[in-house]
Amino acid sequence: MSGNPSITSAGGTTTDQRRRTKLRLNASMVIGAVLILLIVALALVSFVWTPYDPSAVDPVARLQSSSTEHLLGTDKFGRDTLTWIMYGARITLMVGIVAVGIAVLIGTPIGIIAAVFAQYPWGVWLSAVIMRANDILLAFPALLLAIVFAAVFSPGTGPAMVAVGIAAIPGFARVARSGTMQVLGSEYVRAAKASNRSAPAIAIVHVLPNIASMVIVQASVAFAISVLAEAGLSFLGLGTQAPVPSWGRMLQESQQFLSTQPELALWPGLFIALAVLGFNLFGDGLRDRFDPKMEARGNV
Amino acid sequence: MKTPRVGSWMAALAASSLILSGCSAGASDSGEEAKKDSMTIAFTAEPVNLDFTSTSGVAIPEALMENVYESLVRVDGEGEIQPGLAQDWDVSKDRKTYTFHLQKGVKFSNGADLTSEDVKFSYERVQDEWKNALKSKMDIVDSIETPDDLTVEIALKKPSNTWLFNMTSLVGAVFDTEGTDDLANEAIGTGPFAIEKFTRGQSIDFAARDDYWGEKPAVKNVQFKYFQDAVSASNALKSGEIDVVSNLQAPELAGEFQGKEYQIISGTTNGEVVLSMNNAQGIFKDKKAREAVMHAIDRKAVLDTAWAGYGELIGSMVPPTDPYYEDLTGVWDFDPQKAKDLIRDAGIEGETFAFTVPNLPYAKAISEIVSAQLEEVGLKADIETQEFPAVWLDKTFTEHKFDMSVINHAEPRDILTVFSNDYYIGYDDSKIKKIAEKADTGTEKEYVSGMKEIAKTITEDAASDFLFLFPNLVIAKSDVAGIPANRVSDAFRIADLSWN
Amino acid sequence: MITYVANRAIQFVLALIVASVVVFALMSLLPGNAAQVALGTNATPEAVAALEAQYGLDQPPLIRYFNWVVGMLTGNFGTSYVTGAAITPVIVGSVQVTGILVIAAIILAIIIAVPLGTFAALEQRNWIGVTISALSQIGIAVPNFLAAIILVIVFSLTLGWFPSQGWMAPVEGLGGFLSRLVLPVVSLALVQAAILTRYVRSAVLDVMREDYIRTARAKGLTRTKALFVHGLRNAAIPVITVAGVQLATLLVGAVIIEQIFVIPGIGSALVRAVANRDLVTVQGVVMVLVFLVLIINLIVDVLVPVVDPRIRNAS
Amino acid sequence: MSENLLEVRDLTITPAGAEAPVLHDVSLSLSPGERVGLIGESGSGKSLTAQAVMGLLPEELRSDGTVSLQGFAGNILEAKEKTLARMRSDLASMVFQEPMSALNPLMRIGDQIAEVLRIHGDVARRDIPGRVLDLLTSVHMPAPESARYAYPHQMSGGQRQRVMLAIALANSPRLLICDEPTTALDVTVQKHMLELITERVSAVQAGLLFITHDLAVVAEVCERVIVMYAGRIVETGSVKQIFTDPQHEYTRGLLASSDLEATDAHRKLFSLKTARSYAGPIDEAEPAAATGPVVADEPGDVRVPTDVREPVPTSAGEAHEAVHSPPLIDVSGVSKHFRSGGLLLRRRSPVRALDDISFSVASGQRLGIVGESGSGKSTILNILSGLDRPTSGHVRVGDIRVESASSSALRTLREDLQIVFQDPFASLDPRMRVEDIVSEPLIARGMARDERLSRVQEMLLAVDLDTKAMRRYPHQFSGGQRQRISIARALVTRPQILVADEPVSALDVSVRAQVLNLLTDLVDDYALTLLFVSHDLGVVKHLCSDVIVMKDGHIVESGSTEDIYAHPREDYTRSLIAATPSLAGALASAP
Repeated sequence: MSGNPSITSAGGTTTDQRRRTKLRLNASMVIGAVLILLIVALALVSFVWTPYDPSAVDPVARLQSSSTEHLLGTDKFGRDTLTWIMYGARITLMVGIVAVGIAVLIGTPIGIIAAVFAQYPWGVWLSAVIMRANDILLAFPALLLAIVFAAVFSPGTGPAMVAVGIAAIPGFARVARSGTMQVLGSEYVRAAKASNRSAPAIAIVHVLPNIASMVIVQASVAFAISVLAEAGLSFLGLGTQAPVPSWGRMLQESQQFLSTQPELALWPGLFIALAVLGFNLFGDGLRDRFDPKMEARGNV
Repeated sequence: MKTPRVGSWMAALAASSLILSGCSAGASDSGEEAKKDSMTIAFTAEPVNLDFTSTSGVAIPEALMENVYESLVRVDGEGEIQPGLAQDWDVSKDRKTYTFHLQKGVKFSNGADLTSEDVKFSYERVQDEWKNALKSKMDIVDSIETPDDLTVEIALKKPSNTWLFNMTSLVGAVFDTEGTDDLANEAIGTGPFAIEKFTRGQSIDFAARDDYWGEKPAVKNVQFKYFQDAVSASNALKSGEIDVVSNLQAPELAGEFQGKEYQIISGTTNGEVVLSMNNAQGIFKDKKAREAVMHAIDRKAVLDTAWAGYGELIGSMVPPTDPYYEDLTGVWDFDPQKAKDLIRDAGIEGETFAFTVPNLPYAKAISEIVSAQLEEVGLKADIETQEFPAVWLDKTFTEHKFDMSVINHAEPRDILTVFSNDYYIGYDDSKIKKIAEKADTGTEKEYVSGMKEIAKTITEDAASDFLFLFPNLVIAKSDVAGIPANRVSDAFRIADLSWN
Repeated sequence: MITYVANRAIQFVLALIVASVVVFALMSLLPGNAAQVALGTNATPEAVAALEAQYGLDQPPLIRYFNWVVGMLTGNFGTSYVTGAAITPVIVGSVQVTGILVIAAIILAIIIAVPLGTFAALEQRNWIGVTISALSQIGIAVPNFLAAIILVIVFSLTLGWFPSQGWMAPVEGLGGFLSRLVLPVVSLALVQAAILTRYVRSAVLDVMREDYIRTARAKGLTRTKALFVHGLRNAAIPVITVAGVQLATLLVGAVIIEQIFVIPGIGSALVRAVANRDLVTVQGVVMVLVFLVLIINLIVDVLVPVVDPRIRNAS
Repeated sequence: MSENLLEVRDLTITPAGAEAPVLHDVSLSLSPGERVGLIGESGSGKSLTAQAVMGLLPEELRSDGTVSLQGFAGNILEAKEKTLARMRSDLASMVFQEPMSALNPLMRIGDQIAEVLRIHGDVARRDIPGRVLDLLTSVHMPAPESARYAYPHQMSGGQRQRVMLAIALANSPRLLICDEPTTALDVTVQKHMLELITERVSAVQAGLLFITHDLAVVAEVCERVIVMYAGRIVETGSVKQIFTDPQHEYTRGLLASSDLEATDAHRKLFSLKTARSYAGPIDEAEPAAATGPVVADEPGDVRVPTDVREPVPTSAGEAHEAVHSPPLIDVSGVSKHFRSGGLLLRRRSPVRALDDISFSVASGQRLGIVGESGSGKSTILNILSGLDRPTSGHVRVGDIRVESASSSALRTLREDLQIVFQDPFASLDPRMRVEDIVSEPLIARGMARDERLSRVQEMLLAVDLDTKAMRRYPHQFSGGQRQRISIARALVTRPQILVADEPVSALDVSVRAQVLNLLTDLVDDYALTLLFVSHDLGVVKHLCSDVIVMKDGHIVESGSTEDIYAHPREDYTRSLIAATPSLAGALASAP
C-alpha cells in the first residue's frame, strides 16, 4: 500500500503532476546552466579575441574606472580588466573542474570500495583502515599540501589545483561510502547477487548510477570551495602566479585599492560569485532531476 | 553592485555580533595621556630570533642595532661616521692602527661595566665563532690590544678605507664577556633600550634604560609590531592603533595618507633593486643580449607602475648616501629600437629565458611590467615564481639555475660582494679586482675614485640593470618626530623618536 | 560501548603514527633548508655546511625522525634550531588563539544557520525561502578575506566600532579581547554560515517529510511548533557532522583571516615555520593539528549517539 | 446538519498547477458514535478525504467544498492552522498506517503521550503521569510502567500502534479516524488491534471513520461502508447490503478479487474484468476455529455457483507421483545463529534465527511457507538461494550441497533457483531500463546481447506486458506491472525452482488476483517447483499444495494444505487461521 498513486485506469492525475514538478526542477538547472555557459563562453572567446592583449601594459591609463575604451576599467599596470576577466575565466574554470575532478575520481572509488569491503567479514577492518586514512587526509591541512607542492614544483595554478583537489577527496569518500552502503542494502542489489552478478559488476551497474545524485551535490559545493581556496592561496602567494590572470589573484591584489577604487575587487568577486552560483544551482537541478525519490514526492 | 548587498548583510550581522561583544572598548584603547611615552611602529619582516651572529637578514639588526647593541662608531643619515661607544679615535700614520678611547661610565643592561676587554672579546669572537658571512669584514684585523680599561688598539694587516665604515654595521656590535650564552633569546647590550618582551611572530617591546650612558630617549616604551599584510598595517594606522608604518610594502596605499594628520617620508635605503642577469651561463652570457635588456627596460615606467613612483632611479650599485656615488642613469637610455637591433645581432630573436621571481610584493610587480617590456622587443620571459627566502636562495642564489632574476640587495656597500666571481650573478670581476684592492688600501681620495671607476665599469658591462633604489617609505602620525629619513645603517634608531 | 571506545582509541593512535610518517616525508621533499634560509644572501658554502651540522640536518633521516618522535612522546616538541626557542609553548599558545577564534566562528555560524535554514525550509514555497537560499548560495561565493576587508572598512575605519587588527588575550583585558574578536569571527562565520544554512535547510526539509511530524500536528501542534519541538533535534544529527568537518578545516583555513587581523594563530605559525624551513616546528604543528582534527571527529562520533538513542543501543 | 458528527459536502481537491482534480465532489456524513468504513484501493482518494477532515492536507493541494465537525465553528477547509491545531486530538484525532515511523524516535513513549495531554490542558499538570499510565493500560500495553520510559525503536509494530491509539484517544475525542491502522501488522497482532479499536471507541462513545483496502477488516469493525474509486464515492450502504448485494460494478469486482476461495471456470481467481460471474462469498470452511461461537453459515441465502467448485485437483495428483523420485530440495537439521560483535568480536548472546529445520520439496511441488515476521522464513530463502550459509545442518538442492558448495557450485545453483521479491518498488533498480533489468541474470551466463533481447521479449509476453515496456524505467509502471517485471526477470534463465518471497503482499487486492493467476499459469507452463513464502494464509491456501507453518525459527506444523486448513493440529496454526479475516466469516457473524 505504498504511495504509488497509479491505479491502472486512473492514470490521468499522476503524469501531469510529474510533468509540473519536472518543469519547476528545471528552473534551477536552467539558470545554473546559463551562468556556466556564460563563463565558458567568456573563456572560449578569450582564446579567439579579447579587447586588449592581457600583458599589454599602459602606465598612462592606470587605475581607470569603466570607460568607453576600457569597459570595466584598468588595473594598476593599466591592463584592461575585461580582458583579464575573460582570461581569468579559463583559470577559474580549470581550477574548479580539475580540483573537483581529482576529488571525484579518487574520492568516490575509495568510498565505494570501503563500503563494498564492509560487507565481507574479512573486509570490515580494511574498510575501517580506508576511512581512517580518509580522516587523516581530512586532518591534513590543504594549506600545507599547497605549500609543499608550491615549493617542490614552484608556485602556480597546477600545484594549487592539485592540493585543493586532494584536500576535497575525504568529502567525496564519505558521501560515496554512505550512499553505497544504502544501495548495497537494497533489494535490487540482493536480486542482482541472486542472479550471479559479481561485486565489481554490481558496483558499476547498480551503485554508481544510484549515488550519482549525491556525488553531484557534493561536486557543486566542492567547486565553490576549490575556486575560493585558489583565491585564498594567491593571498599567500601560492596560487596562480603573475602574470597569469586569475580571478583569485585579481581579487587579492585589488585589496589595496578597496577604499579608493572598489570596482577592482567588484568585478572578479562578482564573476567568482556567478560561477559558484551557477555550479550550485546546476548541481541542485541535476540532483532533483535524477533523484526518483524527489520526483515521487514532487517537491523541490 | 556587489558591495552594497554585502554591506547590508554585514550591517545586520554586525549589529547582532555587536551585542555579542557587549562592551566594545572603542577603536584605540590606549588613552590620551599614555600616548606621550609609548609608540608602536609597524614592520613587515619579523626576526626569527635575536642572534645576528648566526642568522643573517635585515630584521634582527633593524631591531637591535643602536637600540640594544652599540658599536664603537655609528653612521648618521648622510653617511658620515660619528662617535659611538668610542669618544674619539686616532689613526696611525701608516693607517694600519686605530686607537679608540671609550666613553666613561658605560654599563651593559645586565649591570656590568663596559671595558676594553669586552671590545677585544667581541671582535675576536667575530673571527672565530660567527656563522654570519658578514664576519669576513673583520678578516683584515691582525691584533687587538687593551693598554687600559678605556683604550683599545686595533692593528690591521693593511690599511683599509672600508674597515671603519664596516665597524658601524652589526659586525662592530660590542657584547659583554658574560652576555653571549643565549643570544637567540636574550640581547645584553650597552644601548639606550633593553628588550622587555619578545613574542615571536608578533612583536618586540623595548623599554628605555634609566642607567644609559648617553642622552635618555624621549619615548620610554617602543613596540615593534610585525604585519604580514601591508593593508592591515595601513588600516591599523588609519584607525590609530599604531603610530608609524616603517617601509610600507604597498606604496599605492600611501595616497590615502595625504591629509594633515599624517606625514609621508620617502628617504633612501642601501637597497638597490637589481634586475640581475646570469653573466656566467645562458642567454645573457653574451654582452649584446644584456645590452639589449638595458635598452629595452623603461626604468621610470617600472618605478611608477610597480612601486607607485616612490624610490630613486640609480644607474649603478651605489646609493646616493655612499661617498663614491655617481649618477650613471644616463649610461643606458630607454631605446626599444636599439634593443631590437641588438637582439637581432645576437641572434636571440623571440627566444625564451628563465625569469625566476621571489614571491615578494615588489619583485612580483616588477616582473609583470619587465616581462611585458621585454616582450615588446622580442624576448619572451618564462616567469617562475619562487618562494622567498627558501626556494629562491636554493635554486637561484645557490644553484644559479636562472637567466634573469630581480631582488633588492639591502646590505650596505655590497657592490664588491655582489659582483664577485662566485656570487650568483657570476660577473667576471677580473677587471675590477685589482682596482678594488688598490682603492681599499689607498688614501681617502684614491678610495673614492677607485670605487667610482668600479661602479662605472660594472654598469658599462651591463652586468645587471639597476632599476631603482628601494625607498624608505615611512608613514606616521603628523605629531611623531625623530624618524630616520634615510636608512643608511642596519639600524632603525628609536632613541631620537619623540612626540611634539 | 567499551569495544566501541577501545577500537576507536586504537584507530586514533594508528592514525597519529601514519600522519607523523607522512609529515616527515613531505618535509624532506621541500627544497632549500633552514641553514640556507638563516644565512640568506651573504652565505658562503662553508658557513651553510657548518650551520647544517649545528642544526643536525646532516644526520640520516631515520635518526632525525626517531629523535623527533621520542621528543614528541615526552610531550616536548623540542627546541627549534631556527628560532632557538622551545616549540611547545609556541604551539600551545597559537592553538589556544585559533581555538577561540574558530569555535566562536562555528558557534556564530550555527546561530545564524539554524534559524535561517529552518525558516528557508518552512517558507520554501514563497519568496522569503527563495531569497534565503539564494543568499546562502551567494554567501558561499564570498571569499572570507574579501568579507574581512569590507568589514574592516565599514566597522573599523568608518564607524570605528572595533579595532582593525591585533589580538589581546582574555586575561589581559576582556573588553580589548572581545572587541578584537568580533570582526575576525564574523568574517570567518559568514561563509561557514552560508554552507551550513544549505545543509540545515535540506536536513529540515527531510525531517518535515517524516511521519512523526504529521503525528505531532495531529496531536494539536501547529506546523512550525511541531517542527521546532520534534523536528530540530532530529535535524541536529546531519548538522553536527557538517559543523564538525567545518571546524576541522577552519583550524588551518583561518590563516588568511589571521594574517589580515594580525592574529598569532596556528595557521600563521605553520606558514611562518615552513617559510623559515623550520621543519621541527612544522612537524610539531601538523601533528597537533592532526591530533585536534581526530579529537573533533571523535567528539562528533560520541555526540551523535547522545542525540540518537537508536545508535546508542546499537554500539 | 447539527445532529451529524461529521458533514462533508462536495469536497474537491486539485493539486496546484494541475487542472484535473484528485477528489471529485465527495460528500459523506457520520452521526455521533457511528462506525463507518471507507474502502478503496491506493489512489482512490480515501486518505486525502481523511486528511481533509483533520486539516492535514499538504500545502500544494487546493481544496473546495465544506467539512464541518460537531463542536468546531466554520468550515475546516478554510480554518487557519492555529484554530485547527486546537481541534486536533480534542474533537477529532487520527491513527496512521506506518507505526514504525509515526513516533518521534528521539523521545520516550511516556513523554509523547504526556505531550498530547499538555497541549489541550484538559488534565492538570500533576495528574498527567498518572493519566499516561491509565492510557497505556487501557490499550493493554504489557508492563506499562517500564514501557513509558522506552524509546519507539525498542517496541514492536503492534505496541507502537497501541501507543498511537492511546495518544489519539487521550482527550476522548468525538471522532476517531483510522487510516489503514493494521495493514502493516502481522495477522494475529492485527486481530487484537481491531478488537482494541472497537472496544476503546465504544468506551469513549466516539464516531469511527475506518479507512482500509481490506474488505474483511471493514466487515469486522464497521456498521456502514462507503466505497471510493478514482476520487469518487461509487456506493454506500450497510456492511451486509454492500458485501452480499453490491450494486456498483467496481464494488463487485473488488469483492470478487479479494475472495481467494472463489475461482472461475478456468480455476482462476476473479479479477476486476472477470468479476461478472462471481457468485459472492461462500464460507465453506467449517469454522473449527475455537474462538467464539460461529454459527454455521445457512447455505440457503447464498446463490450456489453454476460449476461445482472443488479443490484444485491437478496439484494434489501430481504430489502423489512426485513422492517416488528423490526430492529436489532436501533440508535437514538446519540452524542459523547470528553473532553480532564489534572489531574485537566480543561474545554477545547469538540471535537464533533458525533452529533445527528439516523439510523436503519434490520437483514440480508447490510448497507454501507461512509464518509471521521474525519466524525465520526469509533466512531459509537466503540459505536456499546460496546468499547465506547455514550455521549447522545440510541443505541439498538438486545435486548441490549448499552448506559446503564452492562458489562455482553456488553459481550453477543460482541459475536453477530464482527469487521474486516482495516490494515492487525496491526490487527493481530505479535507474535501469526494463530490458536491462530482465536480461541481467543472462549477462552472468555470458549470453550474447541479441539472444538476450529476444529472450527478454519472450518473457515480457509471458507476463502479459507489451514489448514497448522494454525501453521504459521502473517508475513508469504500477505496482502490479513491476511485480510482473520481477517475475519475468526470475524466469528468464529458465530455472527449475521459483522462490517467491511475499510477492503479492505489497499489491492492491485487484492487482493481486492478476499476479497470482499469472504465477499459477507460469508454474504450470514452465513445470516449475514453487516455494511460496507469505504471512497471508488465504493466498497460500489458494496457490500451494503443501504448507509449512513456522514460528520463531521452528517448524510448528507441515502437511497438505487441505489437512492443515481443515483441522490444524497445533494451537498456533489454529490461532493463525482464526486471526485471518475472511469476508464470509465476518458476514456470517455480522448482525
